[in-house]
Amino acid sequence: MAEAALPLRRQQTAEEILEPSPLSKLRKRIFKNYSFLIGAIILILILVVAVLAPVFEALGLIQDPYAQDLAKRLQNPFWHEKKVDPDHVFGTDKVGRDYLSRLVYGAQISLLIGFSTMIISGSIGTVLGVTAGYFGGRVDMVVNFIINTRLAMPVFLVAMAAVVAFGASLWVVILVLGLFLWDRFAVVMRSITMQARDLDYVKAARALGCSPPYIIVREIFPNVLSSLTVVATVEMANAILLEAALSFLGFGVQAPTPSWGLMLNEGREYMFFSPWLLALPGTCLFLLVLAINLFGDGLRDVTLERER
Amino acid sequence: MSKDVILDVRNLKVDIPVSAGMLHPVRGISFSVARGETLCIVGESGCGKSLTSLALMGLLPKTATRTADKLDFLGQDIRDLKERQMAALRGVNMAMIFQEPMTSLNPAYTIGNQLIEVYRRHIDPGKAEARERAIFLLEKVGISAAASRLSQYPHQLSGGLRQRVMIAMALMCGPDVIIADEPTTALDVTIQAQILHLLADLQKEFQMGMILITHDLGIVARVADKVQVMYAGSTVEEGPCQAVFDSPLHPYTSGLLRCIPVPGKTQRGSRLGSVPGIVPNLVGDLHGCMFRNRCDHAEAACEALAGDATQLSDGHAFTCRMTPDEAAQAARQTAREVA
Amino acid sequence: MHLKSLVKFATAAVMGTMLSTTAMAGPDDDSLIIAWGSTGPIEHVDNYVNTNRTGIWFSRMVWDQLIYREPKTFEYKPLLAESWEQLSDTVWQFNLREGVKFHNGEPFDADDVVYTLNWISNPDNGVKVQRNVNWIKEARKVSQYTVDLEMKRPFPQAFEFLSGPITIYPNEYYSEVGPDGMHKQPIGTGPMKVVSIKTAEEYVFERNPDYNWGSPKGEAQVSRMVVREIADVQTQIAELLAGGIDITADISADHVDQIGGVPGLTALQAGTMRTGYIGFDAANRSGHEPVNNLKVRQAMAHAIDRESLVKNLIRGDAGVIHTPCFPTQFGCDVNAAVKYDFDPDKAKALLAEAGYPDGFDIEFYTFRPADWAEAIMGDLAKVGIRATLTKMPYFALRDKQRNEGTTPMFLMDWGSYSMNDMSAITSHFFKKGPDDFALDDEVAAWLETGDTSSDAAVRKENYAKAIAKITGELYWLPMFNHVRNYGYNEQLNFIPYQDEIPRFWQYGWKS
Amino acid sequence: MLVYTLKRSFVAFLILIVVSGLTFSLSHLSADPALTIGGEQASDEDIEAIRKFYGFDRPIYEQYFSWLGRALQGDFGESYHYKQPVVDMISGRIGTTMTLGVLAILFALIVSIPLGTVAAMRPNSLIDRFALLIAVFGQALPTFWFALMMIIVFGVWWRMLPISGNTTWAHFVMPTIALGYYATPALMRLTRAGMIEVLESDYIRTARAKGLSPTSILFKHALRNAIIPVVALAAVWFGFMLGGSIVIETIFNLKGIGWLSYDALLRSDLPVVQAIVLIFASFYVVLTLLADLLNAYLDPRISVR
Repeated sequence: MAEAALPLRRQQTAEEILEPSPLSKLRKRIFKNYSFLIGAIILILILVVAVLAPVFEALGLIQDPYAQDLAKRLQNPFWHEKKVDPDHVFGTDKVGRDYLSRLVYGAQISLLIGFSTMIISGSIGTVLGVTAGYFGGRVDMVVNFIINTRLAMPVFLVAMAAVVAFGASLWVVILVLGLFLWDRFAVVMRSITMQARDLDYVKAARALGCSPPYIIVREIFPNVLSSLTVVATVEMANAILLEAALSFLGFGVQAPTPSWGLMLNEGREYMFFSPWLLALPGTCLFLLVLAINLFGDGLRDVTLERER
Repeated sequence: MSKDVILDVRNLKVDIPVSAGMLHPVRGISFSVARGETLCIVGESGCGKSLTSLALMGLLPKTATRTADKLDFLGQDIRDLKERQMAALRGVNMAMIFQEPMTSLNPAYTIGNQLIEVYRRHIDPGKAEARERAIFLLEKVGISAAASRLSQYPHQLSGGLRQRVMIAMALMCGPDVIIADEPTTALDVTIQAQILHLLADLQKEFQMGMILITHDLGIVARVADKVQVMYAGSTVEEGPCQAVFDSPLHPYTSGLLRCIPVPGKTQRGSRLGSVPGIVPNLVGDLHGCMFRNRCDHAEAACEALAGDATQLSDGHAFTCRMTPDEAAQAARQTAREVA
Repeated sequence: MHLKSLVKFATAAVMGTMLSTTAMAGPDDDSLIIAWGSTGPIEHVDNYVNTNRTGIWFSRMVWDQLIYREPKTFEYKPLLAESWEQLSDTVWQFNLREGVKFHNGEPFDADDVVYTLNWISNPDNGVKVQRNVNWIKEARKVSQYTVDLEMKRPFPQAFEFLSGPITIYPNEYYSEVGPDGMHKQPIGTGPMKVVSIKTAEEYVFERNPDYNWGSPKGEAQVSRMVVREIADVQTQIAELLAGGIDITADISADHVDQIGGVPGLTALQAGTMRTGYIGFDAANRSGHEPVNNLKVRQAMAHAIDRESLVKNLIRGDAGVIHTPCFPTQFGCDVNAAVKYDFDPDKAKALLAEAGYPDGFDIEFYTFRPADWAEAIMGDLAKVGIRATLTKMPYFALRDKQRNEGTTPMFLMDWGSYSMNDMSAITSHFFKKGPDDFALDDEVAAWLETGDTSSDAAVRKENYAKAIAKITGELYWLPMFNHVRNYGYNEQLNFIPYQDEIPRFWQYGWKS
Repeated sequence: MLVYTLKRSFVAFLILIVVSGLTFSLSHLSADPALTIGGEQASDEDIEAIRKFYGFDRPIYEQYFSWLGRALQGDFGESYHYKQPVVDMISGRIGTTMTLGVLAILFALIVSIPLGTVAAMRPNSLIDRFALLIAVFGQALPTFWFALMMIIVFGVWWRMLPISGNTTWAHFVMPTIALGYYATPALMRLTRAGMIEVLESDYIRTARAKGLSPTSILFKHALRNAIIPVVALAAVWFGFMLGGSIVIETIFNLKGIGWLSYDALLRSDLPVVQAIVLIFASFYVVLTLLADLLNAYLDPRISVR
């Protein structure tokens, strides 16, 4: 009726003309987001270094991180005013292993721990959260209880106890952290799934009688993916820091694995006299976690529209 | 000016920088309000009504800039007042009622607290007098058991009651002008009329000037002394209520009035928005009539329209390329189509 | 004005709380501040409840024994007992010193000795380390200053215990307050009196002015002493560098050079009788096939460069040890031991002979600093043995060994409770006790004979047989003796001892 | 409100039961406590006797329930290593940890609330960026590393602050900063986000329309509402911090229960570890409960739900 009464002569509005394509909009947002850019660049650099470590070794740029030489222990790094060994740019550790090589391979370990933990905890948390959010009611109550129980456990202490119980090794640490750090995944996934459940097309799918797994995977999961990624970065950073703290107290990865946390533990013995042994792995750890955090922060800003 | 003019605004503009350029949501509005007079501003969402009211109160967002040729309140130029000086006017001399009663009250404090604090700030720091005034006004706005309501929290009240509280709050210091920005939009249809009538009655009783921004054309017809029709940040038609309603001249006005409630035929509370098409973007350099993309009578000349209003005898004015006669002709056509 | 005085007051209050420490480091106030505690705090300072090494250090300051063992020559000298004679195979008579007083004024006499010896030898009283006291049958008062001590059987190591873990308590006080009272306010005859105890945090001592009867332990050199339990070695070093403490005995060999280079501080390494060893699961409880093979164990013994380890990591006056005991200990005959020199080629040959030309994987356990183990693993890797390290806390590792036995190879050590008799180490590990993982009947029998004979020659002969078999079968690969590293204010007169027991009261300030 | 409180308390209690059950089974997997109790000299018969005496030969759930029964009466057993009642050991040490925890959370709040508020009032300003920088750095800085750096600079180089122990308040300065800084980013971000939201809210606009003074708007109307979730988060963080105090107490030689748990783990001293886990869990549970109740008090809307 209205259209017949007032035939529409529609021009494109200025807004429509000015509106850029979604892709270029995303690109613009990425490049305006410095934290995302900086984070991504550092992260990619560390990733490349970690992945290419064996190649670097083969090319002779770095050395075997396990090769020790007791006669050449605790060599000074290149900036030191005293005697410097040209073979070891960043000096050597307390059994004479090349510090640079260990730092480079340490990136592998930290990333491995971060990724593996994130995958384990992400799977647990997502399954719990999505189940709770989708089914609600009793299921939600039970999952909520599990989440609260987990939050009530002092992670660090229980992780230490678990490491004592099962013996310390890389995979025990990963498993323990993975089994503990799923809470944030579950909480976030639960609330997002709840919101997504009430979206019209999800309701429609339910009305059509689609099975819950189908709906969850096909209709809900795409909705939660961006939040999932953001939580994943936070938890990855968290896992790396926790591993470092565990290794620092001697309840983490075992020697001679070149883990930055363990290197901090070992380097600590020399913190007053050879501070670089502490400063170098500390800086690496700091940069990696910083990069992951910046990346995650930026990712949130880029994918989820800022409210302001 | 013979009448006791409280607020006199000439060529008010608001600009807001956004990522795409400069947004011009209010582009040269002029009006005046006298004591005991009600000015109704009507228009679609996004036409700049709310920003106009915020601009008057000095409550624009930080990024927005306000300019005007004249902005006199109680004979005083308030264009360059400092925030502190504006704060001294707000609440006492000019009060405002907002669109969302559900969220406009602080959830953390009792309504008594929120009513009294404005009186204590501006008039008298004593508690007892403020409390008395609050009870008096709550009763005035039709809230029963006013004294006991004072200790209630906003969440314990219904939307209608909250808006009555907001009205009472606006009246606490006996303002000279009250600005009501779509005070009923968020409320139940049945309550909307009550609240508007209440406002109109109080305005008469306290002899305030009132600027009422509303969608409810029925209530406009009943309470307004003057009507201002806004489109895309500027006035397209203004004049005494009677004149505008009886003989709308701008195609947009007649579009709006197309669905004016005819007693017995149209339901009270009919919304606008049945004018097809969308409001244009107000970013960047704008020229010509902004309504041209939705106007049945649009021509090439519309693009070059300067924007000067065509004045008629009784203060009735409209802004269009058409002459008053052409416009009246077009309006009658629109009215027939509806019928 | 008001505000000004308020600020003044606040500043004074803050400065007051900040500066109100009990003693200052450095020589100025005739006090000594000591940090120890890297192996955990003394939760109970009663000498018969404590098992911690620092508890031994504590006990030497507060209490005295009947006999004094000269720390350099290991000679026995009079302390609370002025003289002694053996009445029979199992009875010793002691003549006690007169005029000695406990810290609470209680005079020392035979009643105290009899009470202490009978109290500790009664198993119901729950002395923690029963081995220290379970050889005592009875003590009898002969006169006010004469005591007879009867042993359950001839016990040649008796004086090691009487000059070590067995300290004499005041009978009246102890029977009244018991171990918990002794913990709250320790009372002894020793050179230092306890002023206050904050468990696991701080102990404050003052000089015992009555300690002037010519004790070979010497009088206290400072009027006041504070011991701070600091678990973390790096925190101890930070305090040393910041002037918060005067001496620490917990630092590592590397710190010795470093601290030695700091103006005002000095550091020193003192060898101890703590003996490090690599234990192998020769009894095959772990099911690790290669390590059960003697040739493999020999290969490992030849593969590890102990000299380099000692020179680069342990340093000081530490040395390679070839015996399952410390050479100064009674019976510890170095000539009886089978020695393995560093010879990687021979190691490889032995491995090939044993059927592992390409080496094998093995789990390696330790509770000591990982760098020692890592150095060992580096050597093993050079002959193809791939070891993975698991570092565990001491008690956790010991439990794992005793309980599960799943430790094919482990680097551990033993301090012999500072006793200069090889029964304190070899017999502990090879006499079918809970920590015997070799389970060799022959060795156990020799050690039993050696432990119980009162004939020195018989003891030596049997101990030598045990040493030969243990090293020949490589149940243990003895490694090196540990070094204790001290860092301290260079103004301090510090005297190191080989038995891992610093005599803190003997350290005074250079004038 | 009462029903709500009761319901929440019951759930909290249930959580503690589950947490303690999990810890109990976990710690009993780790080592044979009989060996720990027996000490170095114990013979096989001794061990067997100890096993019988302590009931280690019974199924683990039976052991758990008897432990739980005693724990509910405040008896956490005796330390295997130190042979003292666990309750005594903990009560002697918990003061230090509480002092540290309270100081640290206060430090975090004192830093994060003003900073977050100022950042929210001037978004994208220099101070906002500075606050963000602090947050991003704080999140990436390993606590223990930060603590060590402070020791080097303020303890050893400048000798401004005491390094270890808990004798005076000055001893708590570095541990407080090290531990508190850890919570600052989260609290500050939340303050900032909450404050931005509140400052854009309708009731703040109302308050401005009423001509209230900026101070009254900021402190009476904005901060109170923005701070509600911050208080809740601070309570949760306080619980986390007690757990995080393990590293800090070890580094600064504060002999609190964080250090005690570390020491007990090194000795497989299970009763101590269990009791401390339960105490940390209780703190978390009680604090979240209190935070919810406090929220309900500060935000009158909540109790209605």
